[in-house]
Amino acid sequence: METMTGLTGLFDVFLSAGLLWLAWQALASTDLFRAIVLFISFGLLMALAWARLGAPDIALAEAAIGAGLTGALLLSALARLPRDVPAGDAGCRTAFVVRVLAWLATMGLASTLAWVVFHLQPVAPGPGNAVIEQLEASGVGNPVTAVLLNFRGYDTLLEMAVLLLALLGVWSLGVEAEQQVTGADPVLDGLARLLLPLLILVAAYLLWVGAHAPGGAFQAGSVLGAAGVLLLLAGWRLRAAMSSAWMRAVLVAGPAAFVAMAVTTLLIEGRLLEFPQAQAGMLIFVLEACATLSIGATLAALYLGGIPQAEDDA
Amino acid sequence: MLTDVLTVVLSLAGCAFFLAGTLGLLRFPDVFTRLHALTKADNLGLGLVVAGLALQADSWAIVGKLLLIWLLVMLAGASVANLVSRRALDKGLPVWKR
Amino acid sequence: MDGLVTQLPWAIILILLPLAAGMACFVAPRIAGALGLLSVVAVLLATLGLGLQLASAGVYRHSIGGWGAPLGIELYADGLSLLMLGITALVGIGVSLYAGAYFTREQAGRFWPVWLFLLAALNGLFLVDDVFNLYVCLELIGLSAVSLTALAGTTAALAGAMRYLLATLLGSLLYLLGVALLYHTFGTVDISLLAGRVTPLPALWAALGLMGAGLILKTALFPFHFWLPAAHGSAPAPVSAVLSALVVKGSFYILLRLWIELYAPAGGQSAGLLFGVLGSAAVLWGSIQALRQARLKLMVAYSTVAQIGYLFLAFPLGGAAGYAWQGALYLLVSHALAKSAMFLAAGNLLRFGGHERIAHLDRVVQRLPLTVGAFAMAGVSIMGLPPSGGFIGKWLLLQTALSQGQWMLALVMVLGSVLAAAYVFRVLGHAFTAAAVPHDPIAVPLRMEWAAVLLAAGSIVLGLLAVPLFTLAGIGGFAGMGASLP
Amino acid sequence: MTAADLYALAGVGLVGLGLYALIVHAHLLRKILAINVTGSGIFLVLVGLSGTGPDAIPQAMVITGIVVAVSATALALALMLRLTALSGQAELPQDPDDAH
Repeated sequence: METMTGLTGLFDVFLSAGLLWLAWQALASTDLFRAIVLFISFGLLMALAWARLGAPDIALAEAAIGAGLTGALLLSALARLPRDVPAGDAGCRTAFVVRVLAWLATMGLASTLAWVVFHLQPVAPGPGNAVIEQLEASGVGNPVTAVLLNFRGYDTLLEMAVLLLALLGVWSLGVEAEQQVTGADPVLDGLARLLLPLLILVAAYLLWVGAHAPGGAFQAGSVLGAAGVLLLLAGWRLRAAMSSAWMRAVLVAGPAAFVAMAVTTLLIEGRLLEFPQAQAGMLIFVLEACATLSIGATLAALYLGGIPQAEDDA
Repeated sequence: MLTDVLTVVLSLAGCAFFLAGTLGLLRFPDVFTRLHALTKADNLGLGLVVAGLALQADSWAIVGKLLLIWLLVMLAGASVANLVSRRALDKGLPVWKR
Repeated sequence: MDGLVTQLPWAIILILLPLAAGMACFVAPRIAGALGLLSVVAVLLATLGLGLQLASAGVYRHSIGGWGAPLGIELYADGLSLLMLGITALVGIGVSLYAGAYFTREQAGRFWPVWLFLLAALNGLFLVDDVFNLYVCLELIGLSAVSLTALAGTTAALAGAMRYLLATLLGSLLYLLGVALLYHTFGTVDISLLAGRVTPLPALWAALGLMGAGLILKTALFPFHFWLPAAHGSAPAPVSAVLSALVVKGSFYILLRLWIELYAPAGGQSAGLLFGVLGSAAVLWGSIQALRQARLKLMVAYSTVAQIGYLFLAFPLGGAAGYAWQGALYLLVSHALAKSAMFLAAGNLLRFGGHERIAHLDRVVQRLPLTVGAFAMAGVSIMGLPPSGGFIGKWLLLQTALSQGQWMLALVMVLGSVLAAAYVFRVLGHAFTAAAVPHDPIAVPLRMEWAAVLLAAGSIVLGLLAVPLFTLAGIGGFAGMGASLP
Repeated sequence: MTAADLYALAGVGLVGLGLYALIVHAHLLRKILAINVTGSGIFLVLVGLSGTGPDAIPQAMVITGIVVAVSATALALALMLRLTALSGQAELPQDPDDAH
């Protein structure tokens, strides 16, 4: 990226400043609801920053997961916090000395880091060129998808395990998912019915397009997850479906497909996750399709927050 | 050239509506008037920006996508405005009277 | 047959098998107990297979996807990996035996998938040569450890788990920031490649400083131990055993690798002194706190803080001649066995008496002789008395300190042992005397007693295995491990 | 200075802000927000330092990081809710040993 000039340079300066300002406002706000809303706006600005940095894949992931689903999780957690729990007054109860020391320590760290980052001189070039050179052999045309699913697919295998593990952790608290108390709102219900097919279509599109353009399993999965959240919000009785053994199978489909693919490639090619070049594109697509389903289901289940129980009155 | 000028004009007009909507959000006295300012202005503002951008599009597919974005935002805006106002009425939030 | 054993990709089995088993346990909770135990046994066998493989063919390397570093990720196993994998499998067996009887049916359905994921993540951590993949492993370990802690369900356990989660997330983030600086300075995240490229640059020191800070937070080195006692002291007993024996050692292992492969070769030294000071403080503070605790499991948890301190005493000694690294690793391994035995024994006492107040242990030695025996044997290793594994480790460290004229460090080591003796005997003393308030004992399954005994006996037997163990750990020549012993 | 450098520096600033907030705030929801802000800052550093043109490897790492972050956030929020339900406050006990 060349040196900043003109209007875009000004835009970058405003955007960076805006990021810092929003983060500070979100963290310093005395009202928790306000803090979360500001944090969501912060996430959206982050998505804009990713677009400016030439990283549209991250921009999509950030908008869908970082701002959207994290925001939904935060708001739903806030709604479930008992009313009588004190909101805390943005750190004012922390002793003044502690705050001063913390401020000095973190600002010292940040200044040192800023100096290091500013003076960073690469000793050796990264493997960025190798990604482009080997792109042909990876089976997909989008470099980021190639790294995520092929060159560093093993990271993604473990990452799928992390996502499933978060759900296992939430369920290990032994809390049952709450009964839906509010009656379904007709407008929300209508919106859900209208958007559901569209969201599924968008997810399928993102999954498909990820092979050669920005998109992929994580973006598609988070759109599916958002569809799940919307249905839960609209009061659809998903909990019975989510408590079934089928649901568990869908939840593990992504990581299980990765493990199965790892074993298969090991048996056939002799190496973990080494795809035969001719079939690489197809195999990666199968992996991504399974991952998309799992990610969507897991994110929706995380939003539900507790262990889904079969409905008593169903 | 003419399309470029049109794009700038339409986008600027859109921005003006956004600005008006934001001002309304900040300055209007109660939930309902704020919603009024926000949804009306944003829908039209976004529509103008989308129209401006559509003039720059290379293909009809992109124009279609832009239109879809506009429609979806209007749909979401209208629904959410409805939800917010219904909740505000349920909670008995005061309606502003002159 | 011999060819088959040395040909099979044991390292990969060690990662994928527990992962797959964990998912199977999640889908079919009914068979979780049997399946889980079976797969932990399989992990032990695979570790043996890897040992044979390394012994016959030397270090193991596997380019995932066939790309090779820096584009792809490499698996790497040497003697040090083997040592860590071996101790993980052994403690894993003990804990799994115990857990089979400890948890209710409902709890077991939640325990096994997470525990198997944790096992897979630990194995993955010991086997990968890539600092970014290590970050993902660290997150997997952190989240599973927190989930297991929360399994106890009490307010104390949830508060402990929450504090632990915040600490472990902060540690991972600091580590990740270091990884970012390393990648952009040296153009790779592969440890072997980095080792060939490091030069003393501000960015290197900043990166290693951040990663080191994150890792000592996760290892709970004084004064970053603030989260450990609450989490380890309130988790279910088998979980406390895993946390103290294995989880804190995972981050220590990365720290050791980075030190030997990147920090020391680039000419770094000053952090050794810092680690020495913090380690000494940990030994003294942890031991004194352990002595002051009224609750048994908190005492054992503070003892972990102290024993972690010992591991860090090797850093100021490791640069010069001596056996500091060997001593630290021997301590690490014997502490893993002894501490898991101690937590399991503490769990038995808690189950038996319904409480864990040290002062009110009511002549348990007559009712639970095996458990008290296990506690005593583990105590011998923690104190560092011969012929235990703890003795060999402390002796090597002490000898190195004395030969280098580091009197202060030597004094700290001896003081730590004396204090350890004090807190272990305090428990044993109460176990032999009648309590003021007698109670109705609850039966403890024999399996839970034997699990503790096996692990404790292992920590003693280790004292007799020094030569073969160091030969194995020396494969690949990590930090001159293969050198003959004094 | 390039635009990427600017975003990397903004990332460093976010790390500072997040760490400060993590230390001084007592409310767990704020601590969780602080962790997320710190994470975003680190992601910006990771991508912003790719000097010459976009590099797919750090971008893929950030996507991994975002998924890990949402997983950790979900677990943290669930723990917070459970702890609050039991103890009546959304804060950690001041002294770790108070919990016993």
